[in-house]
Amino acid sequence: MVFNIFSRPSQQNQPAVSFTPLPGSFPEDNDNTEQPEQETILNAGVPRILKMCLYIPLTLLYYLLNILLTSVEVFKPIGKIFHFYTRKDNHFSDDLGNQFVNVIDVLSSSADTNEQSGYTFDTLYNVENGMLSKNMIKGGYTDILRRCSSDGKFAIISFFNPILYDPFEYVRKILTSNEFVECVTKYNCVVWFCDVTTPQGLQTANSLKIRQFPFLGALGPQRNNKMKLLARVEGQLFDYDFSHFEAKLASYYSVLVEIRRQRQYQEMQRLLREQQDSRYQESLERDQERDRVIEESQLKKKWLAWRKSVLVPEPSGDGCRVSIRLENERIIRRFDASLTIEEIYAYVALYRAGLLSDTSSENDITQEKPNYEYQYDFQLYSPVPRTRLEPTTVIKEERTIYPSGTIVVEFE
Amino acid sequence: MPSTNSVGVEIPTGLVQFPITKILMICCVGVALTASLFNMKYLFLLQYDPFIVEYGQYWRYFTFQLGSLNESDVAIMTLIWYQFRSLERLFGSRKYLNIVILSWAYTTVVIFLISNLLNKLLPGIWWDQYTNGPLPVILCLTHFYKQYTPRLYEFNIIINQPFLLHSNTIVWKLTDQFFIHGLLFLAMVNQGATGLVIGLISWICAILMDNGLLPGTDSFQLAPFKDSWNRSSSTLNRPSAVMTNDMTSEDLNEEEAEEPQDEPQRTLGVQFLDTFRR
Amino acid sequence: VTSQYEFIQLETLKSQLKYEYEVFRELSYDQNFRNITGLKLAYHDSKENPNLNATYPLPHKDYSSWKPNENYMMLPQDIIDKVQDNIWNRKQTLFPPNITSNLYGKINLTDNNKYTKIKMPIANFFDPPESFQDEKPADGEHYLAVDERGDAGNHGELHNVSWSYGIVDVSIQHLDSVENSLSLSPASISTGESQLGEDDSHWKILHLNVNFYNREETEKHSLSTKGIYDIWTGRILIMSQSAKFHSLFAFPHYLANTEKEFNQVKRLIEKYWNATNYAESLTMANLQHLSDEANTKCEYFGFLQLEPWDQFTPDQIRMIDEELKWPLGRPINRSNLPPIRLHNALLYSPDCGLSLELEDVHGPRYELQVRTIRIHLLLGVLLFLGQIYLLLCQMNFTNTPSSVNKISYWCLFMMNLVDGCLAMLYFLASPLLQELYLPLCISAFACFILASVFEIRYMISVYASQVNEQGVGILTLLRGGSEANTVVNRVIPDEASISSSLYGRFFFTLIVSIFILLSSLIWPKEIRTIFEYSVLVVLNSYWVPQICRNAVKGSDPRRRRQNGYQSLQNGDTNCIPLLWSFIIGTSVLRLIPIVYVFTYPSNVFRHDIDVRFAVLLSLWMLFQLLILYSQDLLGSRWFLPQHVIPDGYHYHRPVPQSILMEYGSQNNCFVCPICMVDVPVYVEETEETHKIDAQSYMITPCSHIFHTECLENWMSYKLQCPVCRAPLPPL
Amino acid sequence: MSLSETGHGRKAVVIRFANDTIADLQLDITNIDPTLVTTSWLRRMCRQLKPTETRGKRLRFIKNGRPLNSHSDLGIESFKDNPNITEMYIHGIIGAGLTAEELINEDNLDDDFSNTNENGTTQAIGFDRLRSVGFSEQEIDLLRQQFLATYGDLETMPNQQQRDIRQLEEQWMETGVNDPQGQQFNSIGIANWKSNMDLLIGLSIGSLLGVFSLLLLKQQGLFSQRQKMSIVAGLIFNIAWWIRSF
Repeated sequence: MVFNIFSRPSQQNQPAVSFTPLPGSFPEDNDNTEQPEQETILNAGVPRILKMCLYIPLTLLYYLLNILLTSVEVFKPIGKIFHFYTRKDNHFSDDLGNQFVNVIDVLSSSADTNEQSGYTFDTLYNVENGMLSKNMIKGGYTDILRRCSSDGKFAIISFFNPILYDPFEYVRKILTSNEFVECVTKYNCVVWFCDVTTPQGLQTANSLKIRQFPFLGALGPQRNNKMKLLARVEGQLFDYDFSHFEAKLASYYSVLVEIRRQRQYQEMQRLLREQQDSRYQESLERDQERDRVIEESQLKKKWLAWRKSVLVPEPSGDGCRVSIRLENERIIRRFDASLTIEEIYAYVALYRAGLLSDTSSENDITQEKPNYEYQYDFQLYSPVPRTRLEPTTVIKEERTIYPSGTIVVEFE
Repeated sequence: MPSTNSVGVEIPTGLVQFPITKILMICCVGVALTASLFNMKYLFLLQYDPFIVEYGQYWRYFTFQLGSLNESDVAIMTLIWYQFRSLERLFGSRKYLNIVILSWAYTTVVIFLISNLLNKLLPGIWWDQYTNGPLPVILCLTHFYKQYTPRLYEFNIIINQPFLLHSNTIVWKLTDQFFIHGLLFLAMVNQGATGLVIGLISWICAILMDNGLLPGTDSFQLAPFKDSWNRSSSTLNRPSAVMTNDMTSEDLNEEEAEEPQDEPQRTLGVQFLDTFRR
Repeated sequence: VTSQYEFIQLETLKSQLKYEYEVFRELSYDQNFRNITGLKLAYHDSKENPNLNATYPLPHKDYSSWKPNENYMMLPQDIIDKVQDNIWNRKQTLFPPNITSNLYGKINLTDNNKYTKIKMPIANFFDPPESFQDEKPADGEHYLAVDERGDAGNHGELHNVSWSYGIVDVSIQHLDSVENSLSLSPASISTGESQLGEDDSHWKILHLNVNFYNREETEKHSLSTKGIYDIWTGRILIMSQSAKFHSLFAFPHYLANTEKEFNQVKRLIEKYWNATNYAESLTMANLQHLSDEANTKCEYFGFLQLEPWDQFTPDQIRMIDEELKWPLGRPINRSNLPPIRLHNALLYSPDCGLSLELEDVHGPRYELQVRTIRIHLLLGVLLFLGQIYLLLCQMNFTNTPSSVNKISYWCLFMMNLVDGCLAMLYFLASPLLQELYLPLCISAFACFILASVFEIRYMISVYASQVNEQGVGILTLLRGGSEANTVVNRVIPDEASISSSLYGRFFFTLIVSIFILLSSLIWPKEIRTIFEYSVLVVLNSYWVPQICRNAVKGSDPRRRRQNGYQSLQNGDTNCIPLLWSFIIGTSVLRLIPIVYVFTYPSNVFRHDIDVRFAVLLSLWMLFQLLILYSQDLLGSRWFLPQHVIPDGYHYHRPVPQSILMEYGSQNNCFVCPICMVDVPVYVEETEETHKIDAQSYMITPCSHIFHTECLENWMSYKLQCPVCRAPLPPL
Repeated sequence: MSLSETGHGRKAVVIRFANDTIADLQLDITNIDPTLVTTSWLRRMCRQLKPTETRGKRLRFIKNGRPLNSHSDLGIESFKDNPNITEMYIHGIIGAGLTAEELINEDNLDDDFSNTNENGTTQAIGFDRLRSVGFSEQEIDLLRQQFLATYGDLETMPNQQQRDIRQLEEQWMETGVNDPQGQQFNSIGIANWKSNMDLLIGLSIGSLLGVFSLLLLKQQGLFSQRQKMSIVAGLIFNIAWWIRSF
């Protein structure tokens, strides 16, 4: 059985050798035929030995690996028992928005107030009515970065780690302190919280190379619209006063202002360009409109001419006799009952265009139908029971005007 | 994305600000080395038959986790301790130390009770062999690791054409923590069947600890570690005139590594000799 | 076997041994030896006729019975009685089965030629071929002439012990477990324990090396023998083996008291014979060895009696043995295990008529001895680590060229030599003791790092900073160095070439000193002790070159340094460059091992005690420290008479007119290149410059002028002229 | 033409220009009231006496490493009443071209430039100060790398708390005459504590752990470059020992 496994691949390439040449293919010139013969004799000996001595260990290895794999496959179900870790993960899959809200709820549950300022976390950061709620953005880390780099704002990130001895230390000491609130309002920073035990939290912590929790970091946009970590406070606080953090922000503020100016400048440039574009666009449309109208009117004329040539002359006898009331005059005409009401529409249109009378264009023989679908700019109604006359219905079926009736032309 | 360009998915390398991990790694290697130097490796040996039954050396229960006997164990354990620095980051150094000591205490007591119960009450079964080395403590911590570090990404390994199985492909679903799982599995298998049994026991121990049945994860604060020992440089009140983004030494290493060599690139051999000459 | 002659030699030896083995197999308890070389004559026979040749069969000898008296044994009757009565004990008490150990004790000669010497012939086929042609070795045998035996001392030990009191050291190894290192039959006993020690609890085969020599070690006798150890009664019988005395077959008779014991020992010998394939596996080396032993040494009987270990129960003893052999932590208390002690022992030489008595021979069990050596080694490693730490602190303290310049190169060189030798010794010793392989490795590694990595690096920097100094050494100092030192500015070799030259020099001196050291072990005792003492004194006076260096460099007394001229001599560039912690730490660390070896009685190296020398050495070290301290206190040249101190190069001297002209500066001021401020100079010829004090400026050998502070500051960085980079002589 | 020829007691401020094609400018201030001698006065005198070289170009002055601005004190009084110094040297730098109106308020240009980095942003320290003197960006980086290469690993001395590199640069630039521990900067590589400790740690790990240290080397960030080299050396020692024990 082993041989056939190995021989299978080798068989595949065997037929190629004894492959009967296609008709009309170039006859193999005889020189490369001898040459392979010599080769086969030469290489028959060496690789055969090589094949033989390599053959056995490789097969053994192959078997071993296979047995190993199948054994692991057998034990796979045992892995299931660890699933209760993954169970915990599924409910994290919901979107980053309400992960943010979960963190806010957990943090506000701490309910310990800062001594000096008297704020509690909830009063400040409650999603609906917190003082700083407008500074907060519900979303993931990437949204924060995108928003801040575009608006040129500082982003203050705080990592919450539930399993520390005192997880709410930063809430008590910094987040609800006066200086912090002032700083946020003064620099109009975006504030964002994140829980480390969530996948996104862990990934962000790793990318910011955080080595201790809890963590408070300030990110500022750079010229190449990336965000740079300006200041960081990590691990337990001893006698830390927030002014250092603020000093770093202040020192970077000039750059921030400059970046904002640059952003506004870019924004302005963009707006300018947009306006130019839009103006250019309008002018473009206008003259497109114009030549479209011109073109359309010619088309119309051609169509009407065509339509006139196709117009069915007034039947002598039994047709349907119709009186058409225009704004200030009445026309009485007979129409062949078997035609559609569209014939009446065409007639009225031609009449209004005054083409009916002139017969000059009679002689252009076959006017092919311009591929233009004419829109009648008026509607035909029958007054007594007021119904709209559909061009597509056949005159015969329209009870209100067959065998005779009156039609009112109404312009939209 | 922030300017620290490397989208570091794994946690920061190096042992800066990870004192407990550093101490544990050094002890893991150092204890094994000094034991073999002093030819006292037998201190960490625990076998029920000769020692506990005849000589009653119960102190062995306390020492069998402190050092590991064979060298491959030392290697694996050191690597695992290094991988567990993310736990230290999560718990904070002091709590991490307390958790390690607590789990060592609990696993020792549990193994002590189970082994004595088994051997005394059921004379038939004779649980003689125990693992040596910090395997129980590590597996205890694995539970905390798996509980509190989420999986960042998953990937599948598809192996096809196994001739024994009728289905033509095997699919392995691995997460970004596969390296640690591999190491842990290796550590357990390295000790044979008892490794698996004791591993399971200590894992269950951890689960009990985590959800409070075995008290102490939060309240146990005996370990002598003061937080100010591992105070991160960012909370120091340095004069504000200091530059904007303080560089921890770890970044320095990286900076140093990428720093462009302005003098002509010294060949490796010259560099090697220079470490001694200059 | 290289030639036909040797082949025949070997064959005859094998056939002779096989024949004697056959004879031995027929022997029973009550039969006398028949035709076994060396056992043909009993003591009584030679007593009657001292120069009776050992032939078989002796006409009136009774070969059919055997009694333990001098008619049958080769021992005189009083020796036999002494052995039976007060050396060997009869009653069965507890003895340790495993007695591998090294015992040391005293030995004294009871009587020299009171007994008649039994004549023992050496077969002729042992003699090497005279010429190339003869194919066959001669047969028959010859006797060593009596006088030849008497004064044969000059070319071997075959003579009576000429001293009466001496030292003996006995190293006991068990043959069953240990690979048989006896040169006789190299075949290792692969059959393992069970086969040989079959009734393991009663008889064991030992291999002993007994060396006894007088205190002055002028005359040394060594004996490497087989022995059988009766575990029940603690008796050990050892007999030397050589071409003229095949003692292997005599064990059962001389050891057994009863028929049963005789058969047990006989069976043991047969088992040993078959296990080692005794006859077949002989080689020319064994043959050569046997003939040398026969020609140069006396044959010895040894009757040793162990002291019982009766404070232990049998299974305790077994547990102790197992624990010592394979430590698993069983609860034995290693510290109060009794040492192996020979209650009393007697050596008797039948063919030289000698008898010696051993007293107070004892030694720790081998494993315990290894344990103490291990602990000593690891303490040694601690000392090395301490030394490394101190050196690093010192290196860190003197990290500027000027302070490194003050360190004396030779002081480091001597320290480095000692450490290097120790590293090499550890390196060579590591394969000797298998159990101690790891500690020896670690200590060799620590030593190697200390010596060849850190000390050499420091010496490189010292050498580099001192390389441009002309020979302003201690010699010029003593010769009253007044001659003008010419300015020779050689090119300053860069550090790489310095380091390679230093490494080369380091390894060369190391190899030479190791060679001398190892060869010194073989010298006779008193030369060796003299050599040892002198080397120790020299190598422990490593502070002397530093003292000379301080003297040469010259430094101001501490008092003046602290309060006085602080502004002038900025910083502490001018005090003793060595850290005091380094000085005291190194001295103490290097004295501890020497004092230990010289004072601790049972030290590991079995070095004899000489407290006087230890005290002398430490006093000498203290003396050096005092001088160093005095130099620090009173300035480094207080002990030199005034005129001797070379004034070195005078920086503050009047400026010759020529330089002034050359630089053409008006009103004789120069611009000091360092601080760009004018430097008024003192010129003899122009009067108005006379009031300018010469101390305020300095002129360099390359005739550049600077402010004093500026140049001194610069020189604390680099001893080169800032303008033309010519080397500057130190202050 | 040092001042001393024109007789005793004369005091002069010599302005030495960066490019040596321009001769030193000698300003005799013996009888000028010290308070008058300010940077702007110096600049005006330069413009008058050296019109060709300085027309329309930015003029800046440095006194022992510190850029001068309108209100920096030149230490004229102490210079005047110190008998044995007759000349005070100031380095003048002729910078890039200036537009007319900038020329007028050049003095406060100095001020806002130098003081901007005084009050607003943190006072630039270390090599950044050179930026105010007109060093280009890459020159400063090059200087910093060079400084890092030579003294970079000085900062983790055993007794010093981890100081950052710019403090060191500041101190290095200050080390003129008065730095007592001036020795710190010209340390010999060999004697440096950190490099020795790296060597010791690396060698011991390499030789004690042998092949396992290779595994440790694989973990990034664990060892610095020098430690890695010494680990390899330790490994070679270990392998040599193993071969010898055959």
